[in-house]
Amino acid sequence: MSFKSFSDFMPRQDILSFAVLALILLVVLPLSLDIFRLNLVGKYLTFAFVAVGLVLCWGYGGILSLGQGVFYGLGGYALAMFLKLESSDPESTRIQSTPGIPDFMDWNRITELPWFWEPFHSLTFTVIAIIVIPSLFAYLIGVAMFKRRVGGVYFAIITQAIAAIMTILIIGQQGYTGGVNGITDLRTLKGWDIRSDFASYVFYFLAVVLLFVCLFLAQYIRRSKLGRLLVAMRGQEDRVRFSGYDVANFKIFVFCVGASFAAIGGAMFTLQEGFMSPSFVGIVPSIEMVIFCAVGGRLSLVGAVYGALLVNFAKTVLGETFPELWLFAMGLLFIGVVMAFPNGLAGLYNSYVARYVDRLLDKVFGPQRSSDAYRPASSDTVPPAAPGLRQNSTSPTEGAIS
Amino acid sequence: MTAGSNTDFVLAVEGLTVSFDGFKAVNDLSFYVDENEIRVIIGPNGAGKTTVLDLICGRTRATAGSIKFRNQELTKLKEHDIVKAGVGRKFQNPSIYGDLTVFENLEISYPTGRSVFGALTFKRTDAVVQRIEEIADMIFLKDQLHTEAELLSHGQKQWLEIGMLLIQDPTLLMLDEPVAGMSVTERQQTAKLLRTITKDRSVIVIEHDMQFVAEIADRVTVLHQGRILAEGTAEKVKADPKVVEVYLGH
Amino acid sequence: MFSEYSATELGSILAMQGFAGLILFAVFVLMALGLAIIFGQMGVINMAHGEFMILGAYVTYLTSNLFANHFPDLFGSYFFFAMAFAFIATALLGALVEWGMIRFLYHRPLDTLLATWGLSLILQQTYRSLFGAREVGVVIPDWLMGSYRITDFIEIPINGIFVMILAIVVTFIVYLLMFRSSWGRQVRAVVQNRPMAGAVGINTARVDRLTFALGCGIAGVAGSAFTMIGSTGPTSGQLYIVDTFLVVVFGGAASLLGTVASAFTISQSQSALEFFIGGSMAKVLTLMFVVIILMFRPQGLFTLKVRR
Amino acid sequence: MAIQDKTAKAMPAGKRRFGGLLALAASMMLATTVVAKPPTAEVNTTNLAVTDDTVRVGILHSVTGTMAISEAGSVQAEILAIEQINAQGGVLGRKIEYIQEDGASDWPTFAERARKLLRQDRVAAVFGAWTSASRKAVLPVFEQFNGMLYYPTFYEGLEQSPNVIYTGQEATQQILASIDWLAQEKGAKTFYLMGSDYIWPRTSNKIARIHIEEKLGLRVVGEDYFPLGHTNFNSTINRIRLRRPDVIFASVVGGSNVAFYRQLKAAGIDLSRGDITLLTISVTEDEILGIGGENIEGAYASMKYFQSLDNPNNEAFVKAFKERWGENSVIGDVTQAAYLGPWLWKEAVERAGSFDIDKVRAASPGIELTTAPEGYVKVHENHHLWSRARIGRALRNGQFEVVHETADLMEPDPFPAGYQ
Repeated sequence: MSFKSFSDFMPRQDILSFAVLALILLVVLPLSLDIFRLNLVGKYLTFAFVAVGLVLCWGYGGILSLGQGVFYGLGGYALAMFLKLESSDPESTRIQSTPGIPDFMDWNRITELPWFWEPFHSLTFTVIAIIVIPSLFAYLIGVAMFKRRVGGVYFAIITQAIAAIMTILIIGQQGYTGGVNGITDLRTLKGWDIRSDFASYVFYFLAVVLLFVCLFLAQYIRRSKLGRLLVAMRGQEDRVRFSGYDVANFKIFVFCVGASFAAIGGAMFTLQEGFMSPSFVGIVPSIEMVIFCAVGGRLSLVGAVYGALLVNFAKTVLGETFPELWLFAMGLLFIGVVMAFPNGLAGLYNSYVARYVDRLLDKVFGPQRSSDAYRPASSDTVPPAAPGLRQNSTSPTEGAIS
Repeated sequence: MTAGSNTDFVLAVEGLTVSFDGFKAVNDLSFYVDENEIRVIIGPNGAGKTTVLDLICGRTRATAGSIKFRNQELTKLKEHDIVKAGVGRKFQNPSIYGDLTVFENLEISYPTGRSVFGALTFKRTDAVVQRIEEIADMIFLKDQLHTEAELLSHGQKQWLEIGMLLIQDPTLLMLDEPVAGMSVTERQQTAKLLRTITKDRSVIVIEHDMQFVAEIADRVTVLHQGRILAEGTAEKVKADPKVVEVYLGH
Repeated sequence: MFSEYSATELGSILAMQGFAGLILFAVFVLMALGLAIIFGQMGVINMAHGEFMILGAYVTYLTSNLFANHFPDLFGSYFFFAMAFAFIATALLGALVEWGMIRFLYHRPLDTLLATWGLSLILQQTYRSLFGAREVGVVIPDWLMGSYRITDFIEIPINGIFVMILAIVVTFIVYLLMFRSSWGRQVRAVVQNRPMAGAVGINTARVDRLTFALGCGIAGVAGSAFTMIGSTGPTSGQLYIVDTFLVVVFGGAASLLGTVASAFTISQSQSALEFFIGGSMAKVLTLMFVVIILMFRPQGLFTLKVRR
Repeated sequence: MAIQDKTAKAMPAGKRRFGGLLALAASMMLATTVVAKPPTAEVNTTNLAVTDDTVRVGILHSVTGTMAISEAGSVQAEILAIEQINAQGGVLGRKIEYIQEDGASDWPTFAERARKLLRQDRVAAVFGAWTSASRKAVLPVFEQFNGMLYYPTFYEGLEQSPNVIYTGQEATQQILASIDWLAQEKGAKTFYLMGSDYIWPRTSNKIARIHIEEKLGLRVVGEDYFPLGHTNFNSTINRIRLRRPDVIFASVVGGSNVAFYRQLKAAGIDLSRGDITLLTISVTEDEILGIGGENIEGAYASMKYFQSLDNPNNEAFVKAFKERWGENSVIGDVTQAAYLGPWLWKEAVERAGSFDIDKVRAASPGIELTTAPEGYVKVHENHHLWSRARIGRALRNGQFEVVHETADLMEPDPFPAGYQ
């Protein structure tokens, strides 16, 4: 443990916000929603994983990835491959020309399971692959880009191109990937029906628990020296470099962390919905994932979860009642969080609510004691100006190298 | 590329050249810095002063020539390895972390936990806190430790950046215009600060203010169009007619 | 694979294929020029660039209806009016967007990216509400849809020639504006040193607005021309955006010449690959090629090494 | 939570005019059903949304997003059919209420909305899904909650779910007859296959290739795929020029269609002059609106329905459709297939005497529809429709002229032996 005291790791406001979130996700929602609605919330939560990862990458690290869908997809596909193999046993696929392989392969005249599918017979391998493959891919991209100091806008555009490439590949190589339909019709996990109401409850709580694991990991990173280094790098990358740090390594690290969070989210989606499809991998879903993070507040972990929940909830509600308005709403949201509320919900909370809560906490528990004497006590406190405002890349060419 | 010779100097720059699209910003430059020497580099705008510092700390890569720091070739090292070897550099515009407090600024510069894993497991021990307070005292910022660095005055930011270098205890300290934009009192305080910190280490300073230069320099190097125009004590350089012509004369 | 064809056939195919590459090149140049101005000169990432193009296409559609109904005699030449209207309409919208949004976001390129993405969603839905979800069929005058038969085998599409000439003309005008006019000098001055430009009396706000409007206007002209070769629907613009950005970034953002050179490289390789390995894999390989090159030369292929 | 309930009751009286045949049939039906209205407890034992007066169904298509263009016609056709059925007295004496959900061109959203329709709204049937991907996404939901889906689009086959009635053609129905026709009538020897890069074109071309090479002993001289949304076809057109096929067999979809036909014409390959024979399985009257009739004139399309079909059923249907949705509406193959959905469901419910899904399913095979605009159709054991295959030649005005029609109904064969 690298903190002197628990309050260094979690200041009082953070404990409060984590606790409130836990209360909402573990008690309030399960008690007040039917399984259909709860299942929807579970689906929204899978995007919260991505958003939390983006808080680290973008909010703290200043790395805006427009390709998080790729990692979400990789995680989701890894699990979907395992589940598909389980449901493609020779018995239930006996009408195929080649029994025992997934149905879409059979349609594409593939007569043998491709080598890269083989390991996905093992659940252990799959669980490891869900984390490792996306992280490895992120590592490769990270090394290639950050070691060469590709950053800012260029990184965003290149990740976007990677998302485009992945989509075309998945759709084009349908014999190996299921194509545009994705990998569908997943029914059981180790013989256990994943579509029952009971399974839905289990997966919902599993998603919440995993989300909290990710939140705590992210909180640890945020509150560690690495978190402060990221903030430092965002404004003065050269200063950090000339203080003896290999800046690229830190960027690669958070990018990998963000990727693995996204992958866990994708895997949880597969588990809850019973399919995975390339429609999560492309450019549009990837950029939508950024908005979840931006709405919550790009510097707030808990905010990201609320952002993902609220935007998706709004999408469902507006989609049901005024489908035509949804795009307008989404468009305004993008413009709004950039121009009017750069720190999202968390920013609003910090400006208007936090101090009252702090005062209340002071009254109830007495003033906060902490060894962290050099940092204001409140949680995701952000400087008055938006973080983006101080980014000092003045011309695109300079931005490329920053 | 010249191999460069082994010497007793802290820093030996030999045949250093860098060209940007044919324009030689630094042209076949050689100079040597002694242990505990304070070397001031002066020269008109565009003479290549900042580029020399950029080359030494690895921000710009040399086209030809060698830079040896305690006989270790720097031209091939990565920036962070040059820092770890013991070279610290302050930028022309104060470059500090505005979103962090003075304490955190200094803490980040504290020379442990520089790897990813190290940064994750870095612990704010009493020794760290003590060292930070010590440095803060030296750079006149002891009462500002809680303050976010963005809120400091321009002069205080310059000091903070110097403090961030001091905490690393570098063997060679390079300062790019450390008193630019400072008030007279700040300037005096800075001169005092420089005198304390230059004990036990070599320093290269880029400066325009000749009075300040005369006050601190052991030796002065005058650059003009990427070449050395003159070198020697402040008095000698001031008296050199070539220098007067290109630089001081205006 | 060529053994079964005669030498003349192969020669003709080579010529045709070269021409196909040139058409794609012209298309890329038209797509990317506006963006290169906005991104290269102003540092703004305009994700709504495709939607500006589609606005140009819709204006063309409206113009064609107008001429068909009211000036049927002039229908053959409506396309020129349409391009002018398209330029005016998109440039006006561009100026409006700059005034209402972009000017608050200079020096925050990532934020312009998100905000303009939002704008693109709003524009898409607006088009859908106004023109319907369906693609509209823009009727092209007959003289633009034919082809010149040179030999039995070589036929040159007239709309391809039209697009190419248009690309040359637009590039030339942009070149004159940026490098041979006092306005262009102002733009470049603002790019290089904004406070100084302001200090010597250049109205930087006005220069910004005009630059953005010009970039959007060129998008409008491009969109107008593309009604001859592509579809015009609310979401058609999104198809172009990644390609366009890659062309600009690959060329090196600050250089117009780089944009043209990169459009040439990408179009020729994509066109040739398409011929040999088919559309889908050609696209993947071209994108990968560009991404990999960009990793090695993040500043773009055609920019000079500069001191940072 | 607000639900978009557009009940047919709210429909203005002026809209309730239909063609002669249907109106006649309606009044007769009305008379019979009012008399014999079975009690709710009897016709609904599985807790579906059925009351004494109403029965609730769902319509699930994309209203927004890229697919909204294509799916709009299906929504209109389904609503029209439901309104006509209600005007005749409904199903088992109950008026149909429909809940329309938006799949937003996004497969996961389709799954989410399907779940809502089945679990929350407890609808007795769903008419919807358009792309294969959206059908694949909702299929597990329908199987899990035992719903009934009427799927209108011609598709690649390879599927046969107890919970789906496929009212469009499966691949062999669309492909085999058309290739036979090309070989016989057009004397085609060589074929160039091209399509957008996803499962339906690839599967269709696979079947086409097997039929061409193995059954007919002819040659395929090229096969080409393009990413969805691809707009540059000049290189392919050059390839086609070089290979000189007798027939281009095309399954390009969406915006790419527009680009393809425009560039083909601009390159001097004029279909109306008969420079080359092009047969498409992806262009209906709907798509021609975007492509422009002048650009595709002379191309052949293999479908089971064209708006120009000359029979009394179709005359009444087209008239009713235009009255309801405007004089400018066009009706493509899928729109007609979507129109069949509610009618087939009504017939099955009445035959079963119950809304229960299991009973409706059991009653479905063998259902005949003599009033279908495309003519007579019949539900096969495998839940697909027996129907005629037709070939139309595209005209400048955006309509097709039917040039060929199979003499017999073609048997649907979603898992064609020898074609896999």
